[in-house]
Amino acid sequence: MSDLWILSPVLLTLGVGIFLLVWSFAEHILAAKAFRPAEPAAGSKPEKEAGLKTVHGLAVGTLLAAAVLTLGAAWSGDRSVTLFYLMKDIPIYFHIDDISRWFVTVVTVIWVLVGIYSTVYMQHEGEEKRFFGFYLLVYGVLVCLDFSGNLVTMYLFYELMTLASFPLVLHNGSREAIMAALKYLFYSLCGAYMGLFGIYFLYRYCSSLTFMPGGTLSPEAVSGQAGILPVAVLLMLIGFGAKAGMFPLHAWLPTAHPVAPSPASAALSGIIVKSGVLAIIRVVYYIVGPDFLRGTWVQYTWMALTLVTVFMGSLLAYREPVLKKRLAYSTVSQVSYILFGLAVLSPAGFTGALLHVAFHAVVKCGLFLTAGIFLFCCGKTRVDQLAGIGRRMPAVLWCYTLFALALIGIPPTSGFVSKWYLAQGALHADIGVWSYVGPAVLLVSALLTAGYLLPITMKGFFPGQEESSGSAEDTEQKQRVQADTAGAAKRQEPKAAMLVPLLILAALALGMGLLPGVFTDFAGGIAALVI
Amino acid sequence: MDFIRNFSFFSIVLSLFSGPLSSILGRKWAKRVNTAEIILLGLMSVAVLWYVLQTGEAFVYTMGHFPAPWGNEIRAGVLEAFMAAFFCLIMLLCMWGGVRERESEIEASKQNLYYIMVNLLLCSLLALIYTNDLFTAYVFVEINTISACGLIMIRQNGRTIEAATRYMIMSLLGSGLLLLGLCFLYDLTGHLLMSNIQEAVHALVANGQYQTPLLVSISLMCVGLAIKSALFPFHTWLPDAYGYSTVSSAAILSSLVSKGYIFLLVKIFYRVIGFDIISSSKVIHVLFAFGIAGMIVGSVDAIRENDIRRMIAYSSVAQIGYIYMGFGLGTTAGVIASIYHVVCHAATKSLLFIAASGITDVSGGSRHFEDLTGAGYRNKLAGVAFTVGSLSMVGVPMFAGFISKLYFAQAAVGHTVKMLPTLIALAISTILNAVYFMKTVIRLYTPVKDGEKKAGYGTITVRQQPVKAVALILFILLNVILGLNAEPVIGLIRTGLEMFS
Amino acid sequence: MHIAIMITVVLLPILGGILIPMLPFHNRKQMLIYIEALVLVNSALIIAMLLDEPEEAFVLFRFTGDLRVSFHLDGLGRIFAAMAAVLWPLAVLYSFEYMKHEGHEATFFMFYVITYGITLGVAMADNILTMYFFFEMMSLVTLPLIMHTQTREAVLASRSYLYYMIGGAAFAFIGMIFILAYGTTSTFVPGGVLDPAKIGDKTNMMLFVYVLCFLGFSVKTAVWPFSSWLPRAGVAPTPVTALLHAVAVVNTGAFAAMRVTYYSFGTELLRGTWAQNVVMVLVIFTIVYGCSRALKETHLKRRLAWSTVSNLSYILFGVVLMTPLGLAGALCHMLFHSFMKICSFFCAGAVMYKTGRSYVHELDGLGRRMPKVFVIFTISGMALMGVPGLAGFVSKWQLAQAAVASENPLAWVGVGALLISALLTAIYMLTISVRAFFPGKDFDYSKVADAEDPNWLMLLPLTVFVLVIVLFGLHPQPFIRALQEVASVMTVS
Amino acid sequence: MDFGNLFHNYAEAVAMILFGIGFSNLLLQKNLMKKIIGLNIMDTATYLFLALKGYIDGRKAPVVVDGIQSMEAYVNPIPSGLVLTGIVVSVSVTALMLSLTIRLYRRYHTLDLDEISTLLKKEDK
Repeated sequence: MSDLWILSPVLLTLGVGIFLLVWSFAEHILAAKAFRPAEPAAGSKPEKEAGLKTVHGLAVGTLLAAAVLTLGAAWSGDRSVTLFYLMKDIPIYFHIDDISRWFVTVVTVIWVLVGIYSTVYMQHEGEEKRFFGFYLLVYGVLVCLDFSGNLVTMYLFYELMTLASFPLVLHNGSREAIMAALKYLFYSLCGAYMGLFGIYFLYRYCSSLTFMPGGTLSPEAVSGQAGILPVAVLLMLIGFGAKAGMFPLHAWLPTAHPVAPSPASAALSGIIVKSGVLAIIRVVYYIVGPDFLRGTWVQYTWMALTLVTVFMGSLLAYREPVLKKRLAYSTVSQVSYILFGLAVLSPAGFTGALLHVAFHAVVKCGLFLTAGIFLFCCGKTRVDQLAGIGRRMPAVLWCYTLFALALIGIPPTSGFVSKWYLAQGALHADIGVWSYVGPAVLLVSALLTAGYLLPITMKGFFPGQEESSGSAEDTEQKQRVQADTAGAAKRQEPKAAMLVPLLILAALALGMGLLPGVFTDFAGGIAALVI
Repeated sequence: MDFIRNFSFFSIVLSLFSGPLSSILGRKWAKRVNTAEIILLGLMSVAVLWYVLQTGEAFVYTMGHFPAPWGNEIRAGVLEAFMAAFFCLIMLLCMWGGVRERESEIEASKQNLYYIMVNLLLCSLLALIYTNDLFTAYVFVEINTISACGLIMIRQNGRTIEAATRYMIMSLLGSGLLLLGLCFLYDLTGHLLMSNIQEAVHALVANGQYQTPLLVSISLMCVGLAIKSALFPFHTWLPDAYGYSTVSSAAILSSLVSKGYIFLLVKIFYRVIGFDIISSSKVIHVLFAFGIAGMIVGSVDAIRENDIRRMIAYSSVAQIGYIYMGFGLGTTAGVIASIYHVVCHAATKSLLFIAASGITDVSGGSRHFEDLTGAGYRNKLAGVAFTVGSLSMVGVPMFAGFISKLYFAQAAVGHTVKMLPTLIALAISTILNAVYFMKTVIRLYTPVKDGEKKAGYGTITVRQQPVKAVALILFILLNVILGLNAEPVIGLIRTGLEMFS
Repeated sequence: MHIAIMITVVLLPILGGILIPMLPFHNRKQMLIYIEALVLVNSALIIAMLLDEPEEAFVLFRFTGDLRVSFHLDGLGRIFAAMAAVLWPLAVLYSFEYMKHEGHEATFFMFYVITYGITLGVAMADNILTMYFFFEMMSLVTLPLIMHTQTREAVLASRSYLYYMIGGAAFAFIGMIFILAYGTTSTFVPGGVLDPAKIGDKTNMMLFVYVLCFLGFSVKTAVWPFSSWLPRAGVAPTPVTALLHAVAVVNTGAFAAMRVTYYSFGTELLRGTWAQNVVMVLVIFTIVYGCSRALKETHLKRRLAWSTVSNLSYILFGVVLMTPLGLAGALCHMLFHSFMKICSFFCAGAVMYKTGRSYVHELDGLGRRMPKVFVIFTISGMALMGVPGLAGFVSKWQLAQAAVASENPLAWVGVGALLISALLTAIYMLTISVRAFFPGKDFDYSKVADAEDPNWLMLLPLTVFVLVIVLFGLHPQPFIRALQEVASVMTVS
Repeated sequence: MDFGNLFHNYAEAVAMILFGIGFSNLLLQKNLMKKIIGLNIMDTATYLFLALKGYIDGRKAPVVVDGIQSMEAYVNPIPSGLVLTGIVVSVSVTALMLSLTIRLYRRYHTLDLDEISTLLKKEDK
């Protein structure tokens, strides 16, 4: 119990988050009491600067503090806490192992940076108290999720995460935002329940639900149940895959991201989707055990699904005009890279997957932040509006380009490393024909990635004449494009609070690619442990 | 104490002669005499019951001291005495419950005629119950019919006369068959006294003679009595007869007259033929089938009906169906259930009729369903009474109907083939009963909007009609007692049946 | 303590209730105080009785022969009685506020309190006849409560309610008869009372009768195809819908189903037979059916009613698993669901009472004005959909574990049904909360300016319920252990 | 069955046939008068049957004339008694029926029962 302090960041963030929420509510009530029915929409509009400052201060301060505590907790050795028993032999149990460290670090870094970024960004979204309130809540929940030491605990926070994060999606309160949020919610819940179905069965056929490298499936219990158990596992994979945007439950991603505020979508596709990955890792490698799946139809189905997703995602992204939607689709395909890596059940694949978790988090988060900046500074959402943006904010666009390269996986950026490992894993695993199909698909999708990311850079820097003439846009559109290119002459970089996180992320994306050794070793260590 | 032996005979004679007596009396006195007489008969029957229970065996009273097989006999056992007492009680309550209607609906000049009819009826009922001689039974069956017919038609309007005619025709058919049947029996056995007939019949069966004629005569008698007690499909006359005659007539007819015939049938089963022969013959299957059909059809008709009196009348078709189904089971348990149902139906149905009259009084005299809205608030006691009656008919625990349902079901379970049909039929008819009775009850307690207040929506308090109130309350108590503590009654019936054979 | 206390707790509310319209109260306050006192005293008596645990049975009176109305408190009954004892005082408290604008309070509270006694009668019934007796009584005394508003709609609803109830009872009656005929005794014995010698080769018939009987009793539990009465009965005042049609009446049905399955027919006879499959298929179908209807329903209370339909079938699902674990799960869900559903119903009632809005699409933005109510509503909703840490998750866990352990493929399908219905539950509950809290960017708050949180009379019960829900969710161990003890009685036979 | 036997008891056969005629008339005839006639035929048939049963060939009616006391001289008296009673009953019943018929005829000027009921239906409207 002495290790109870590792939950302090959680308590901190949850406390502050709830405080902020209550504050915003109280304001609403007061507003209602104050001017009824004269002033409609009596919320959010009259925000005082001072109030805002305190909110930002509070939020960022909390985040930093929590981050310090979390990392401290994470990197101070394997600690474990048993809160209380939810049911007989099912405790709420936290245990920090390498996977936890890996994920929680990623989460923390991204979360802090995005938090700082959103202090500026959220000004034109309003309702900042509510936003930061939920933002902090989600952070707390995520930390718990990463720390959780058994399946039920993980499921608990998995669902809480869904519930806490969907207000972020519907933040701007527009109808389509709400609809998208509900879609996100119900897809995730559907996935969660499929997972739960599996958990019910695993609870019966596993010696315990506590995470063990290599799995806890008890053979004697399984023996009779060759029939139902694989089905249950596959359901779990698809279910948790929903969060990770894996086909067939991927459809929420492209809907939810564009309507959410950019920081939210950054967090979503940077981190939240990764929690799906985490869940799958935990289930496959720590409960069921790779040996149970290896060579079964479950593995092949899973692999097929991931590859389908990879290809389909990048294809859709390629055809998508709206930038954030395009990025969302690319998330779909990229996360399935990770899942593919997991699906081959080979150490190299696992390593690649873990690496890609971190890299993709950084990169995709960066991309969304840039998209956010485009939206924030010059209200541009569609790709074809971005022509000539490079004149205006070159730094941003350079970062964007860097991220793009990383995502495509061009050396020496980080993406290359992970994809290399993924391909390696696929080629050396004995998964029959898949070991060639897989890498091929990855390659194709990489090309597509290049196809849908780089044009923005090109047009951003060289809004050639072919842009204004070539594209089959209506004249009004053309005029706007020219106006942009004209107006783009004067540079106006965004505020530091937005730029700095971006730069840091870019640095990470590049740095991790330049000296991947430490990461690969760490990930490889885990891989060796579980397989 | 042996002079109690005479009571049964006295009671018949007394009721027979109080008829002419009340014809010379004035209206008021006739009523009082009638009441006093019924009470007296009741007490005598109770005394007989007590006596028989004391001695523990039935006694035979030979009229004019001619020994069998020539003389005419009266036989009183537990069951007879109990039935007599019970019929007297019901009769009394029915008379009380219908006082006002009688005086309003019947011309003053005809009123002590009414009392004559009632006396005759009671006399014939008692005779049917007590007599040990088949032909006497037949004679009193006819008297019963005539007086019942009088009760129907005494309220002068087209409906009643037509109903009376139909009733007459049907029951004449019935009694014709009955007569023929017992002629056959007499022909076969050469006896008219039940006990002797039984010996003879047993002898016949023992050496296997005359099986077909025996069967014919049995079926003739069964069918005859079935027709007279309005078993489906011979019930066409019943709704009009019960629906349009004055209340106490309706109550008496539904709860006593048909029951008299049924009791006679029971006696024929046990005393004349012998139940083992009956239960081995095919006749009871027919009775069973028609009984079940009656249960269903009667209820369905009742649902389709929207005149409350006729609805209740149809429901008695269903109840008669119950009774015959019980006979049809061909087990003593079934017969016990049927007899109990005779009792409980007598108690309930007359309650319903009287309550219904109380309800129609406060609904502008209309018996039409829509006009009864909210009547439960206007005439509280009648509303409560009707509710109790309905619940009892539906077979809700704590009321009489539940017990008989219980016994029917238990009797059915003892039977291998007829078990499921019976139970399913019970369940379905329960639902149907619920449909029409509860529909009415809910209607009674649906408050009427001021907009749709109809003419004649008065209110009646208990004080305004003390007699009727007393009758209703007693009926309610009777139902609850029968429902909560049926053990003694069942015990009487059981011992009575044992005494029969 | 003398065992007569058992009859006391049954009769006290009935008689006290009948007195309500007769006593000469000077003002409303006195009446309310009398009622609350009555209910509290009774609950206190019940608690005392539960602690005292009287062993022997108390015979009230005999119908005929060995058919007697008698009470005996065993584990199952203890749970049910305890539940009633906790819920009633709170519900009454809530109704004090709610019934202000309904009128006819004396009559209302009379029947409301009488039902309390009847419920206990069912809980403590010692034999099937007694249970049937109170089962029917229950249908009758709740009828006026449904009719209370006395609109045409209410009358029709009460009519169909009655038809369903009596029809169900009629078929349950058949089962009862068979128990009497083929059982060694009519009293409830764990593991059943059927006498194999008597049954002989009539097994199939017994199974048929079991199906009839089960369905008959389950009519009160609104199992498909007998479910339509429950939403229609939603016209009753909310305290009725909440306490009776989410808890007392419907749980009576579930309770009766448990009794006949585990204590009368016995699971040995039934497990693995076609009868079990038939009822299980029906139940599983109902689980999904109820949720989908709830999804379609736009009237708030009716939506909750449909969700009740499906949740009750969770209980029945546990029952028809016919394993001790299943029974434990069923009991668990019976207990937890009662709190969750009464909580959400009371929230709905509070909304209707305060704003007069009863349709889902009218609730936009109310969350901002009635935050307490809607936060509680959301929590109960999340509990219903089974978010871990709240009551619903635990009971579903129990049920699913029982189903998985029963090694019966149909039961596995059932687990799937549970989760599908959980998803649907999420959809139809959370959409309400989302509407209430996030009505949309340009929502005109002046439309809901009049709304505000209700007073303590309503909030106190809500708070208690939500606390209980959380308690059940976070620390269910003691309860579950108790329930499993009760259920484990089955294994001995 | 051997018809010789039937022929031997031709009288009973006749009685039965009569009974059938009467019964069907009472049941099926529309006209009330014919119904009543049917009733009488039916009853009479029964009495005939009874009388036949009581009759013993070559014996006298059980009336004491010129002092023969032995029972063998007389036919069985009981059936005759029954017949007498029966006749009384049937007479009274017939009287009642007739009176009913008269009432109905006065009201509705028809003897057809079905017509009467249709008229009654009209009355209610």
